[in-house]
Amino acid sequence: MSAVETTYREAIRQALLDAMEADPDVVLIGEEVGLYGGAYGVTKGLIDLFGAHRVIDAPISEAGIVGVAVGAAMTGLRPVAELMYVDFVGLVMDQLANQAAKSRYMFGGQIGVPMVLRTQGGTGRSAAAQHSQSLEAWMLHIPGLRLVMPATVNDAYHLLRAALTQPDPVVFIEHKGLYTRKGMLDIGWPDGDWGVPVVRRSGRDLTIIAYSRMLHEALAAAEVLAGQGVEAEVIDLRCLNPLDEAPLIESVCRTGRALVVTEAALTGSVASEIAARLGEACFDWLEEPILRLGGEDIPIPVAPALERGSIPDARLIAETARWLVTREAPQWAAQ
Amino acid sequence: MSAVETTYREAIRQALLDAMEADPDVVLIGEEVGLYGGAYGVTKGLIDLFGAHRVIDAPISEAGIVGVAVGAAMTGLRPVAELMYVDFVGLVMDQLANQAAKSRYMFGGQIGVPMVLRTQGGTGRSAAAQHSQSLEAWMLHIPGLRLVMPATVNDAYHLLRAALTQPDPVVFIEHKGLYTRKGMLDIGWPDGDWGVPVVRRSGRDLTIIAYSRMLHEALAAAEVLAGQGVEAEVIDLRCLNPLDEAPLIESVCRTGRALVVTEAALTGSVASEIAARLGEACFDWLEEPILRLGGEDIPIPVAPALERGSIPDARLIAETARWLVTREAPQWAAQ
Amino acid sequence: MTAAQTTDLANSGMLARYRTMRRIRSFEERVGELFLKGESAGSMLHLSIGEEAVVGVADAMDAGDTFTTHHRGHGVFLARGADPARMMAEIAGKEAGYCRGKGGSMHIADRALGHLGANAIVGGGIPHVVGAGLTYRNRGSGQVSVAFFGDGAMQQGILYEAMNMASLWQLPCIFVCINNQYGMGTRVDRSAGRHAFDARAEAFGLAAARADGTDVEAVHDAARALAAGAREGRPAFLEIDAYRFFGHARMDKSPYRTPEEEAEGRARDPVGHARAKLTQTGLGAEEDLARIDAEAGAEMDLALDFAVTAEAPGMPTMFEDVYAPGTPAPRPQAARLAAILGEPA
Amino acid sequence: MTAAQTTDLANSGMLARYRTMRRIRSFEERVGELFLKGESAGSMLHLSIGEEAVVGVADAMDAGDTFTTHHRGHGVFLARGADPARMMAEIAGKEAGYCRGKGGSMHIADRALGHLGANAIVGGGIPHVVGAGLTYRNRGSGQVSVAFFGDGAMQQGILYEAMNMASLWQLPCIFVCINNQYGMGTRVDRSAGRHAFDARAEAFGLAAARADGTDVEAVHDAARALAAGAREGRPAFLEIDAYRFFGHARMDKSPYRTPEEEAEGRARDPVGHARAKLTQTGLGAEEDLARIDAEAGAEMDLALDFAVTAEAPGMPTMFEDVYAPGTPAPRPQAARLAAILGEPA
Ligand SMILES: Cc1ncc(C[n+]2csc(CCOP(=O)(O)OP(=O)(O)O)c2C)c(N)n1
Ligand SMILES: Cc1ncc(C[n+]2csc(CCOP(=O)(O)OP(=O)(O)O)c2C)c(N)n1
Ligand SMILES: [Mg+2]
Ligand SMILES: [Mg+2]
Repeated sequence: MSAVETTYREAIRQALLDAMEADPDVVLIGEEVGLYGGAYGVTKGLIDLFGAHRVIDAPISEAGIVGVAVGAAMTGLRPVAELMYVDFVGLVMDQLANQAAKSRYMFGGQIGVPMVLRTQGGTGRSAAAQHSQSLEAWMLHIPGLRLVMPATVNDAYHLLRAALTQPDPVVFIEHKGLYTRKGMLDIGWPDGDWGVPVVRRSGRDLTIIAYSRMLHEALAAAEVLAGQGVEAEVIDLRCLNPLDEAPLIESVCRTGRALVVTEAALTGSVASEIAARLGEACFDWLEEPILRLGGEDIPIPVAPALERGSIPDARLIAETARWLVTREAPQWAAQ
Repeated sequence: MSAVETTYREAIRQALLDAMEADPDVVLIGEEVGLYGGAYGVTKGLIDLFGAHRVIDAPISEAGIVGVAVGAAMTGLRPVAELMYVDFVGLVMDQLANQAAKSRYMFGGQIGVPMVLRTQGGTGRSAAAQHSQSLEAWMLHIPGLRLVMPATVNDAYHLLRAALTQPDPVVFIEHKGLYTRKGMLDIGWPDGDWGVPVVRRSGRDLTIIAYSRMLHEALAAAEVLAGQGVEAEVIDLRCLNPLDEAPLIESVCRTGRALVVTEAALTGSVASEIAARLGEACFDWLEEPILRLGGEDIPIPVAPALERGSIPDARLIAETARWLVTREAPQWAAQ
Repeated sequence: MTAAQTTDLANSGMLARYRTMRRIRSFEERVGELFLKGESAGSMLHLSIGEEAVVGVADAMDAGDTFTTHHRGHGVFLARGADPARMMAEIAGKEAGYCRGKGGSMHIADRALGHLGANAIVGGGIPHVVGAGLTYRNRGSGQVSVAFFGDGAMQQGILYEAMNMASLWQLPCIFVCINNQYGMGTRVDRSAGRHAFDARAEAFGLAAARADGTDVEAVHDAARALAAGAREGRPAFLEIDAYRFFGHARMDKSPYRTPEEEAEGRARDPVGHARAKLTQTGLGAEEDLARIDAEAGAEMDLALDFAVTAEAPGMPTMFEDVYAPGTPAPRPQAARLAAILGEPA
Repeated sequence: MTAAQTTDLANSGMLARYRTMRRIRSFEERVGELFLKGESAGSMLHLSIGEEAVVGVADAMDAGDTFTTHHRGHGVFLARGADPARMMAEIAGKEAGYCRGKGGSMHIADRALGHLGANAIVGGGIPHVVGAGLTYRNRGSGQVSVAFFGDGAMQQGILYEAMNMASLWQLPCIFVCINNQYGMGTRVDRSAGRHAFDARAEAFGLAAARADGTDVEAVHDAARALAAGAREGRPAFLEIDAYRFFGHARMDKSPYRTPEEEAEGRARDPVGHARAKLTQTGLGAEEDLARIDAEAGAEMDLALDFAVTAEAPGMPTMFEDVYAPGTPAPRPQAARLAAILGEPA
């Protein structure tokens, strides 16, 4: 089948629809996933197609919802639990980290929990401190979980379909700022294998590593940099767990420079983990320190300008990358 | 007053006792903190001294307990909420990360939450996957929180007293394996200032950075290394937030080698954050990559030998440090 | 006081409550305008139109009492004496707002008026009033703390942990459920296995009551009785039976409910009901009520203008208030990058 | 079936239940010995002595039914057919245990017997039975899932979220609260504002009952009735009124309660009660009962020996079962270090 243009939202909806048709055990459970069609419209109409026993509108009981998904997964269903905002994950970390993630291990391999927790995060809507976070670092720190954060329309579809074939719990984090983003979806052709980062743009001067919405900021930055004679390689992590580090290491050892970008508060972030690993693996090949760019270490303010100013964008990425390569400081760093 | 020998448990109890005598607004609230005297005996007898209105036995309602502490702190008390095991923090992350940590910011500085969340973590008692974790990395990733993890008897006392003067929420994580550990307590003399790492042993060949129980493993390793002609500097982080990086940077730039040790699952750990920062700050002075040692990326198994084998100890630290300095691989890495 | 005096008081109270309800209604209408002007900080604006009878609870609270609200808390705060201009400025994300433009509509608070914070986590603010109750008990201050939340929060586990602790420790707390029949698109009969919510509260040992949200006086009477008990250490639960007139937030057109149902629901209008009652009983002459209405509208027009023309917070303020002044603050990224990449001095 | 036949069945049932209760008692006594021998994996061992009447619930379940337990779940699992040798081996942290020595006493599970897992998080396993109920409803399989937990979990919010969902969706679930009067050192009147727990369950729309944990037959009758309803989609709650004979865990000497209270509590002995009933009614001759007791003791001695002599799991097994076989597994630290520090080939 050939590629068609669609949105990130539609691609996810299509993946859910196709998975539900392919596997009668796939059920959706979450707040407003049914009649309302999802807070961001991702599950629109699915309840009409599959009925209220497979598209389940849940009460506002996040911990209970994830706990129910765990039990359903243990007994044969393949639930997709939806958490309306990743910011609410603080309510479900016990069910996610102590139950879903550890059951297989604690029970000696007997009982797996093949569920997907779909949620969305990130800034961009002036939704303030409790509706704009990027908390993937918490999940990355939990052995037993898988963690996926698609940036492209094609990945949104294929990685969700792949997640729905995994024997272990997968946290699938979408970005609220990407739902309306258009791109090509080719149902017959994934961007890459599950667990393998994809080089989205090749370059020789430095490697920019990003994921989710930041990938697009990084690509925009690379475009600007090219105009300035700096060729940036841009790699999309896609799956944070499992993660095949080889492509990252190969690229950074080749370019000698790396900029790791995240939208999350930088301290304790995924960018720190990637930087630490690259620092260990690429040491002898580095021209410059592995540099991290992330959100400021503050809660997200509601004022639009402050919110925007608190996270990286194409301009900051480009200026920092150029600085790293040319050692010419940008204006804002002059003083 | 001069130093006296006591235990880590007693030092914490003394700090609570002294703080409660000094400040009538200090109250303890948690499961079994009263009649039972604390699951690990830390609060023994305090209910007799201060009564049931200040030493409050709470139902098994972790989220509620932390939420109550937040409200009490907002209105003038200085609550010390106790979470029996840090493993239960998954039940309270919303109250901790979305409420306690963000209130001051969201409310424009009007309402602070001067509370302390006391808890304990770590391995050593074959308590299995849900009672042996080290989850400080989650807290480190939350702007608005402070995070303290004392390793010594003197720090256990002084850092808790200091935490009980902070205007913002402090997560104070003890280690179950240290409660019976003896050491000198000098009420008039802290090991160092709040927020400043302390050099526990000086050396020129490499810097070993650790905190909580791992500090003692690192010091034991340094002893072994000294016998082999390797002089390790050992730094205790003590406070993970606030953290004054200067002493770490100074040391690593001087020794040119760093080993960062944590008991937590390595991926996404505090060790990764420290390694990433040192990689950025010390790049030009490094002889070798900044190396991390941590717990294996697995849930904690209950079998004693497996549990022990899954986290770093003095031997692994010493052998790895020696490897880093001499480039002679230890036996287990030979093949 | 003579009986005559008390009725006078009650009457003037009714008129005052009408005025407050009207001001809430007018304020929420201006919030809608603010959004349409593109001047609001985001679109997560939850209007409390149809729930103005919360004034009956607010009026049963004393000056020193405190409260928390859910995300639909504009009305409650206005009823407790908020300055609409500073509220609107906060909703617009301006420095002059109650929270310096950092919190917005879902995170308004004011220590001075005892507002411990609106919350965007359903159920998130409920245990805070139990903590406040603990403070008041320990100090014997005689204060009461009140949690306002919606029917959706009745399915959040933390509510039961909070009610149990208030009941166990006999704290001066009141749990007020504003049941507007919906949590987003989910009607209460689709979210609760059994929705006699007062029975739940009673099972946890609280004094429980229900009141018709169309009738602010009924709400007020119920709240007064429960508040008196709460002050003596008998925590209470009050369910206000209301209807959410409009969509969940600005974007929601409520396709999940019928126009007929909405018409019926909107007929249960606490503002209109109080107005009718005042005119019928002759306690409020039409011209007086008309003047009250006009004044409310004018006041809120000014609030809207104030918000629109107020200054946005300066960029450096983003690093303020993460921690208390004088304690270590987050290091801005620019400073970090400069330290790493800047030429070593 | 004729009345005579049913009573025969009931009678043999009573004898069988006595045997199972005795086996549980003997097993738990051996767990104590295992600890004293220093052969247990850790000291977090929670004995269910005094709670053997859970057998009455286990006997009301069908072969395909599933369940979860709390940390004090040895008795429940034995009542559902567990092999005591593999259980004891798990408690000793041995490879031959139910969970390969990875879970231990607080994390025993067995897919074959429908044990979805013991849990060390109070309340943690409760929502899992609601999920199982969802599976059974969607498949129309007629199975029931049962959550066993203690009185302490009655203060955990997730219980109410779970009960509400079971009630709302009419799922085949039973919530069994084994009220042994204590959560560690906290007696139920110090943990619950009001502890008529069945009233709480009813307020959430469940069929609720209480049974005397001294009388396994009373527990069994109540459980049978509730299970029949649950199978038809009427979720239920059962409180078993019992007493925790010994300390919370091996280390706890229960200084927080009086010897008098303990004596009274231990007098409410379900095993002794059943034995007396059987002899009185002549359904069990003394010599038969004595033989049952002796057999139970001998069986558990063997289980103890098996556990002590069984092999500890090999080091490499620590990396197994984090994820399913054939999917990317965690990289051992030694391999990582070798890749970094080993000479580049
Ligand atoms: C913990 C949590 N879950 C879900 C949401 C998303 N959400 C915001 S408001 C809302 C409905 C709340 O309904 P109710 O409590 O009745 O308040 P109402 O909006 O009707 O005033 C939901 C589901 C949230 N903000 N927090
Ligand atoms: C979430 C959580 N909080 C606290 C604990 C510590 N803890 C273990 S058992 C227990 C008491 C539980 O009492 P109950 O539910 O009545 O079960 P019982 O021990 O009486 O069988 C507590 C507080 C825990 N394991 N999990
Ligand atoms: Mg509502
Ligand atoms: Mg109990």
